[in-house]
Amino acid sequence: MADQTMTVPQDREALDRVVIRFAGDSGDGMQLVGSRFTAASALFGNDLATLPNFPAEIRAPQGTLPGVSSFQVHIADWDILTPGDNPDVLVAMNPAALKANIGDLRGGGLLLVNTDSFEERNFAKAGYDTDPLEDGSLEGYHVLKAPMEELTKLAVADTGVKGRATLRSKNFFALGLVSWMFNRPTQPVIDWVERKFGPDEPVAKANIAAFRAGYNFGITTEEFHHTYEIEPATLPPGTYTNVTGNQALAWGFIAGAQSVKLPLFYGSYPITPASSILEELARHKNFGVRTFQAEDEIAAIGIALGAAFAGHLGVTGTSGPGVALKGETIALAFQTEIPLIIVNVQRAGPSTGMPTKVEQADLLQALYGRHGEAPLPVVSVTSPSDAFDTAIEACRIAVKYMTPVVLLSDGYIANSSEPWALPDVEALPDHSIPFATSSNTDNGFLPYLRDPETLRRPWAIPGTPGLEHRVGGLEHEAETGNVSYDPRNHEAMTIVREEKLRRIALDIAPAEVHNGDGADMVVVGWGSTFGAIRAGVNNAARGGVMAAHIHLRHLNPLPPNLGELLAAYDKVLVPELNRGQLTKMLRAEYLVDAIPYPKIQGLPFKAAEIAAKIVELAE
Amino acid sequence: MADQTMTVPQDREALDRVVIRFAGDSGDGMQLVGSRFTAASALFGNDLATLPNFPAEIRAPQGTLPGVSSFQVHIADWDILTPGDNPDVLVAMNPAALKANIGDLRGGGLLLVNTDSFEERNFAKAGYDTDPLEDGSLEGYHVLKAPMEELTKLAVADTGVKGRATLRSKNFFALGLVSWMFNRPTQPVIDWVERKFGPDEPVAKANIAAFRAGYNFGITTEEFHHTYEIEPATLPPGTYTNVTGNQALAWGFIAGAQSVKLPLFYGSYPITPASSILEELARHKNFGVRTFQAEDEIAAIGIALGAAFAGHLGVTGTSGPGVALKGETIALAFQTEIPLIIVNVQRAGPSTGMPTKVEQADLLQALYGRHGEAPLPVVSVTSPSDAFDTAIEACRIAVKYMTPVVLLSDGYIANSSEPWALPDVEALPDHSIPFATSSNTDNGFLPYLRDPETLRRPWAIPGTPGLEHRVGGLEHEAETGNVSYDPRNHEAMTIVREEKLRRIALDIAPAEVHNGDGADMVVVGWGSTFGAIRAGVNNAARGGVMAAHIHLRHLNPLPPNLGELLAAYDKVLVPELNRGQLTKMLRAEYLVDAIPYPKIQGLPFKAAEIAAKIVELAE
Amino acid sequence: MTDTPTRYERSDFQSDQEVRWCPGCGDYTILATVQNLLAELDVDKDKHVFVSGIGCAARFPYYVETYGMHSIHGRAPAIATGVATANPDLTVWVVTGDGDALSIGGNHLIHALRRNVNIKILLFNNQIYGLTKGQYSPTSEVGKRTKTSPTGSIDNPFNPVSLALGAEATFVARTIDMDRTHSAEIIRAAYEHRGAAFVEIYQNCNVFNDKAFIALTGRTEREENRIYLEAGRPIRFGADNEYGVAMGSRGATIVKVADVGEAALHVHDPEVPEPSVAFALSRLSAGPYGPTPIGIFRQVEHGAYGDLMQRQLLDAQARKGPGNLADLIRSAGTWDAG
Amino acid sequence: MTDTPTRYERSDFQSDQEVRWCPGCGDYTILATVQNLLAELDVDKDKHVFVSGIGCAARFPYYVETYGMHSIHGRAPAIATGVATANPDLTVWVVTGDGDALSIGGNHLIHALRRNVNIKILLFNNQIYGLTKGQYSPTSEVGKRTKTSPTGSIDNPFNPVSLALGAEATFVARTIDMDRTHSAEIIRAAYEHRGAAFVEIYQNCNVFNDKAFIALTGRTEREENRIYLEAGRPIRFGADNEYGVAMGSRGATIVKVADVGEAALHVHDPEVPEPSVAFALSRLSAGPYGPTPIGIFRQVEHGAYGDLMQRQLLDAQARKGPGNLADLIRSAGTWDAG
Ligand SMILES: Cc1ncc(C[n+]2csc(CCOP(=O)(O)OP(=O)(O)O)c2C)c(N)n1
Ligand SMILES: Cc1ncc(C[n+]2csc(CCOP(=O)(O)OP(=O)(O)O)c2C)c(N)n1
Ligand code: SF4
Ligand code: SF4
Ligand SMILES: [Mg+2]
Ligand SMILES: [Mg+2]
Repeated sequence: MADQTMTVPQDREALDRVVIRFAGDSGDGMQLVGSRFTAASALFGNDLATLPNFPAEIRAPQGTLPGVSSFQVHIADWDILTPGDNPDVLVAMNPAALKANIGDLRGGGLLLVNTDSFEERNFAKAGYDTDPLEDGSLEGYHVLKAPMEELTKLAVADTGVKGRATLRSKNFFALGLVSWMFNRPTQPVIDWVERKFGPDEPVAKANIAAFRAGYNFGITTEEFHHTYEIEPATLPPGTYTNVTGNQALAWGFIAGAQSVKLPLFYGSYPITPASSILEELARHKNFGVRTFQAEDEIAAIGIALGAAFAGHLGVTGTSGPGVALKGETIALAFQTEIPLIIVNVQRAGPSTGMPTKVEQADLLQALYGRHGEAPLPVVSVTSPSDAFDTAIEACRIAVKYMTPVVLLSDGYIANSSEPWALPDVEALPDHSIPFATSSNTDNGFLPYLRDPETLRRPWAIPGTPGLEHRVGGLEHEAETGNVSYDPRNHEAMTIVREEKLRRIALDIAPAEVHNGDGADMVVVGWGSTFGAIRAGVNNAARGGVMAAHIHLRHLNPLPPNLGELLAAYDKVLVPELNRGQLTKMLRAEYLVDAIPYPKIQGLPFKAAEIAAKIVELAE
Repeated sequence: MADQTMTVPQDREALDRVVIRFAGDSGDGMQLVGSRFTAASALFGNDLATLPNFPAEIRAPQGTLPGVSSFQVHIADWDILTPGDNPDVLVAMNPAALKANIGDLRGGGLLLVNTDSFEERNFAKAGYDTDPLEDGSLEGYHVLKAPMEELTKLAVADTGVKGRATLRSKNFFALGLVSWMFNRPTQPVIDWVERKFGPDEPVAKANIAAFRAGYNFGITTEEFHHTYEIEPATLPPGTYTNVTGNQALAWGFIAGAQSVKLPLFYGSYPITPASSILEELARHKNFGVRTFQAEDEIAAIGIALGAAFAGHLGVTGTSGPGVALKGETIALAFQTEIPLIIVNVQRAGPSTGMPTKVEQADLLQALYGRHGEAPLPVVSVTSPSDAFDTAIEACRIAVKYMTPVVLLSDGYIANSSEPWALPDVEALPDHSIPFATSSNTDNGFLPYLRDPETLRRPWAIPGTPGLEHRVGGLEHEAETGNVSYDPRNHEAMTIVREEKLRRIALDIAPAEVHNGDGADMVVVGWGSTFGAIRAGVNNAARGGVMAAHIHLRHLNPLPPNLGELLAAYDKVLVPELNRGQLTKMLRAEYLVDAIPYPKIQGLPFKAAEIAAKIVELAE
Repeated sequence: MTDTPTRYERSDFQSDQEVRWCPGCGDYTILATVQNLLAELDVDKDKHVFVSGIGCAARFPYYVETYGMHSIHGRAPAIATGVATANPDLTVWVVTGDGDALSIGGNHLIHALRRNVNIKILLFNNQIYGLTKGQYSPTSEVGKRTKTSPTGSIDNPFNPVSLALGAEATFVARTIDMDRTHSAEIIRAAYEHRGAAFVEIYQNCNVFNDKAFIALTGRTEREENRIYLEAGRPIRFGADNEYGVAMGSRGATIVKVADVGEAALHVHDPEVPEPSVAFALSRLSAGPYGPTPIGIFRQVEHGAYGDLMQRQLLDAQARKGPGNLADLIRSAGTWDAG
Repeated sequence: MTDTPTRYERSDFQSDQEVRWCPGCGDYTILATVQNLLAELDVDKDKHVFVSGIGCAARFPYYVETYGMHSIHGRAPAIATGVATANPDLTVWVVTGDGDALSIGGNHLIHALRRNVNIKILLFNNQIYGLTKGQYSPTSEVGKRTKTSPTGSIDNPFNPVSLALGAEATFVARTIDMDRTHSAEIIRAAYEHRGAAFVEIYQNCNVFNDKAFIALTGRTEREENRIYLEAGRPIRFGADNEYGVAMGSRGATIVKVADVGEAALHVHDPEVPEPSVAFALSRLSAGPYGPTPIGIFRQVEHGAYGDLMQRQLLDAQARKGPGNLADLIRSAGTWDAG
């Protein structure tokens, strides 16, 4: 979409899309103004996608490169799929923010700087030898300057906020200015500030004053005479909210628990980028949600498993390093056939890696990160709002088949947001299956007597008279569940546990092909790369290069129709934020010469990268 | 080889091979007499292979089926590869032992029973309704009876051993009798007993008396007039000892440590079937070997890693469940690039599974049981004595490439034994690489500056002046090792760590083909299935069905010539004691339609099974 | 607990599984003691859950006809925490060994104790790894020779009672497998304690560590060495009760009653909020080698974890009303399209 | 240790890495204290090894110009155990946080303590998870509201000093980030202790748990609440030293000196073999909210793990001679073929 960008500005220009990035020091409140701008745009009716970018876990000194925090938002009057590859507009609150982000600003893009922070001291911190505003290095961009700190100080003068605190509102000044440039409604921001801080609080007054000052600065300043229009998007009819991936996932588990009619029990140990799931769920005790901050990841899954044994919907969430610790207990849940959901919000590894960065390199761990033959269902999240549906699907499979399920999300989905057409949650599907309450044979209860269709074993929970039984991690006899070392029994049990996956395969949505006709290449992806791949495929198509797109939610079992679909194409391209893990799976499963397109930089794919790769491969 | 078995016995018969199984209650000392018989046969010069079979971890009540313990030994006058599929001779000390083992005895086989234990009480415990010696169920076997307890009591009468203790020697009576039948030298047993218990101890006297009594009972008893000869095998010239897999592995690490000139540090937590490695190494402190029994597997690998950081050869050993706990720390060792060896003596899983039974189902865990992209060298042990060489190979790779290495063995190799032509350990290869002692650049020491050929980083250990540096699990900058979140650096570091494996591939033995000519089928195996596959391939060949055999020691990287070799065959058969893990790898890597031959019963393959499969597939 | 007390026989708590410990193992005695106790308790048998890790002791749940999980090594306290927190109406037992609880499971144990989760932890301490055939454990004495310590262990052992007290445990006791009346009484008290109850049971492993507790079980030695802790009574012991325990500014000390007089003896009170005294008593012996306290060291009331969580849920519902999903997903603000 | 004492400046122990904690974080103070101390110690800088897990505190090794490993969450005590056991000549430090050491790392911590491994453990206790942005920790007080405990935590916190004593620690102390003289003195004592030394350092996280220690650091509060433990001296405290600590049959209690008289006060002696008294002192405060003991609770001699292992190796060599591999592989008996 890089082609349809802004040309040299004239008054009141209509745009179909724009990508804006707010960048500043982690102390400058960029995430806040970014999300406010997003909310206003959402209420205004634009389609949008956002991408926050935090500094690494530790706080870095003010004004330095590692301290830079940014928030990118893509707004448009049509259905968009990604937060945008390169910003059209960059707001830089200090030299470090400029240095860290200018490289991404598209040529001819709009650069808005807070001149007050462009001084020697900060140049040094950012590693500039000369003043970038003066040394001509910014030619090729359209630079707009505002002394934001100065003007903010003036604006908040009589709000009661004093001293250094006055500067805190400068992010609202920037927000006001950008809101004016893009004709955003001001009321949503003002309402939010008053709700958040209380209408009469000095800080509320100061932020609103700074916001208004920025807006008015735009109106009054010669340099800023130019503004832009972006019409509301014609999204499918419905009520929308703007949701992040971890939020949608947390809500999805609340919904999933309702759909299986079980109380939700979330056992976890904080870890970036999964912590906010625990934090979100902890706020909803009135839904009957139990959250347990355990002493470590092994305890977290053990506690969730114990809760599941007692009849709750056990969920445990973490990131890759945590999953590496849970393997033994996952195998126990598998062997005892107790429903349990293991969430992995993937981050860049290996080891501690780059905790705040995105990666998809835990797929094979999800499949094989255990001892013995322990195949598990694995589902993945394709976008922030999709997390809601995927959570419900994981709950359905876990309970219907009495099995642990691995749900893969990642740090990009976790923190970025998109508009979400709210589902009718009054009409949630009923995936519940009653607990066993009486013996399943005339001579007593057999805890491993299976449903012939699903191979599910009955779930009898403690407190059920007459169904007392023991489960365990040792191999056990079919039906009775008594410990058994019989060679044939072990083989039979291994195969029946494996067969469950084949039954599940018949019970999941088949893979779907987008843009299939006329293409002799198919691009296969999974997880958070959905938006970039879909946009890339569409871009290539616009350029006349046709490639089909298949995006997988279910990674184990794979949809039964996948092999057949792939067979229809000469080339199979598999873009992944790893070194080719799904690629390996497809090659082993279907003996197709799947071509990996690995990216492992801690960053999501850009639509342009996908498009370019498709074109390259088509030649 | 089931064809070349004994026909109805005549006097003094010459055999080229025989498989004998001693079976009794776990309290009856079957492992002891089995290994004594083995030792005597070894000293006599036969080739041999053994297979002990313990009851499950927990002690079972005397006389019951779960309490049965057995020891199988295969002796021959030629080079054999397995402990034998079905025994030709079964010694049953009680009804339970008979019941548990008679099914394996080949038709027409020799059955030697201790009649004294065949009484009502024991029939019940073993689940016999009638006396199997009377009810005709043993027709089709050649049954020999001896009242072993009675005769033992008499024999030990004046050795000073009293009361129930007298019965303890009955296993030596059985040993004596069998020794006579197969013309084993008696002196080795007598010497051993005297060494073990002290010549004048009553128990020594009793065991020897019982042993002699058994031997003489053979001579004097009509029924036992028939004996067998098995000539010494013409093994390649050399000095031999009989060694079990865990013993050879422990010794191999002592040797490997010497070959890299580092002190050996073994950190472990007891677990079946790996415990005896720790137990063996703990006995050799005079070799400068440090063994550390840690609080758990995570501590065990952490301690080994710490020792390695301090300049020792760090090794940590466990079984599958333990490896499932070590994943996070393995990833740390990988990310910091510190040499470390992780031993997995595989057992039947998943979860606690069947701890005393064999399985090969942890291969994919070894490859992918971690978060992030963390490819590691993986080597496997193919026979008890091979463990010695494989340990040395693991040490070589770990130190030469500064990387953790996974070594896969299993419970079958761990406990079974075979003759081992002793290597000349004075002439161990020198795989040592000196520690860094001075800066590797003019402006200081760069801990991640690599050797251009091996991509090895320098190893500077604490206590080296001037080379102070920090390592860690966060992604770090090439060369300096400073923490870095730079996208390109992360990709470059990921690729360079991966590239190491490709360098190692050039530095390992190429795959070799056995029995290649004229075959259009190749059987590919790894680990402990070597003997069964090799024997099966040979059997099939004798039957006129040609199949080649490739057995892999290196599973990551795979030998560079493997793809080419496989391409030369129409059919690729992959027998594994799992559900097809190497199969998956070969399919993904070479896009060959590898056919899995899975066996997952907690038992090793039989040569006959492999041969039959080959024949079936050839049709 | 149920309103209509059911009466049981021991046999009601015997599963159909053949008990498979070595003949003579102390575990048999404890199993009988517990099964008899369960039959006496006023709890429906389906309300009992036995969770164990791995080890000989950990086989326990297979033999008890209630709900049970034979889980993985060391994790029973965590799994039991989940059971007890999910459903506070259950009576949750953890059966564990000295390796299972104190070696690999140490972290889960101390956290379950500090959180005061309503679980009853029975630690069968045989001072050895039984199931893996005889390696030293975190309670084995220094110098112990085992397969993995052929020249003697150099690890200082834990004192399980001291460790539990250091971890804020609200109920801490010790008993002996062979003393069935005493152990029944102690385990009953553990059952009656709402919160985490920690019971160390000296258990004889006659195969790999026989007679480890002879000082407390031997016909002659026992009188001399068992220091019974009884609430409200001065602590006396010895063949003729000639010894006693005094509490001073240097901790607990063993005294001759003749020397100091009855009045100088410490009167045992497990209910003092402060654990210092209980801790001092735990230091009277480093292990079962000489005079060793047996009984309840500490027993104080404190909210149980599952109950507190339950309350937070009820409070939240009282405050905000039962959760409404439709409102929740709208809570961040919405807009309409089309 | 080296024969030729080297003299250093603090700068010799400052790495080239930019220090990246939040402005005002207590970690800066501790870093300065430790770097200054290292410069004074009679140890070559290449003989120091700093091992940490994950957390803000765990960033420490990056900033100290010695050998170091920034490992993974909770495992530092285990890794440091390996370093110290492999090479007893090194001075091995563990820098850890309350979550790193007491939550995920609890098991390794208590085992390193009981084994008396020669490592110096500096636990930066800020009663919060800093790096992950403010969740409650195992030392957070009951009722604490954080992102993961919006209606207040229901977890009883550990008392780190009590836990360490319960785990048989031979050196246990507590100090405060801001009190640089005191912390330098304590950390030096930890360094001089051969064996496991456990030092709890109250550390202010001004971003997520500011003023948690105000009772001990506030201008006015500090005199009233700091109970300095000084060997050989009666324990007194208070703005005018008006309070003291007495040791009785109910543990340690705070008394008014005027009421009981100086003689009734407990004279501190960290070297009593028996940990009961130290434990009693640790119970004077459940946390830094009122009068709280600062200083060395326990300091007793005991063989260090690495030294004992070293000795076993030397003994074995003395007994059997250095290992001979050729003999070893022949030890099970051999025969010749061909
Ligand atoms: C993860 C894991 N590590 C190790 C083992 C092996 N293992 C099983 S039980 C046990 C210790 C048994 O000792 P204890 O807990 O004291 O129980 P006991 O057998 O003495 O009753 C060990 C090391 C295992 N099963 N799983
Ligand atoms: C296996 C694993 N689990 C969780 C995390 C996330 N994590 C990093 S530090 C930390 C706790 C930090 O608290 P603390 O140890 O008190 O150190 P502080 O930041 O307060 O100094 C957590 C939960 C991780 N890095 N690795
Ligand atoms: S090994 Fe010891 S503890 Fe285990 S069953 Fe046998 S006697 Fe009991
Ligand atoms: S978060 Fe707290 S502990 Fe971490 S650096 Fe900032 S102030 Fe220090
Ligand atoms: Mg034990
Ligand atoms: Mg902290």
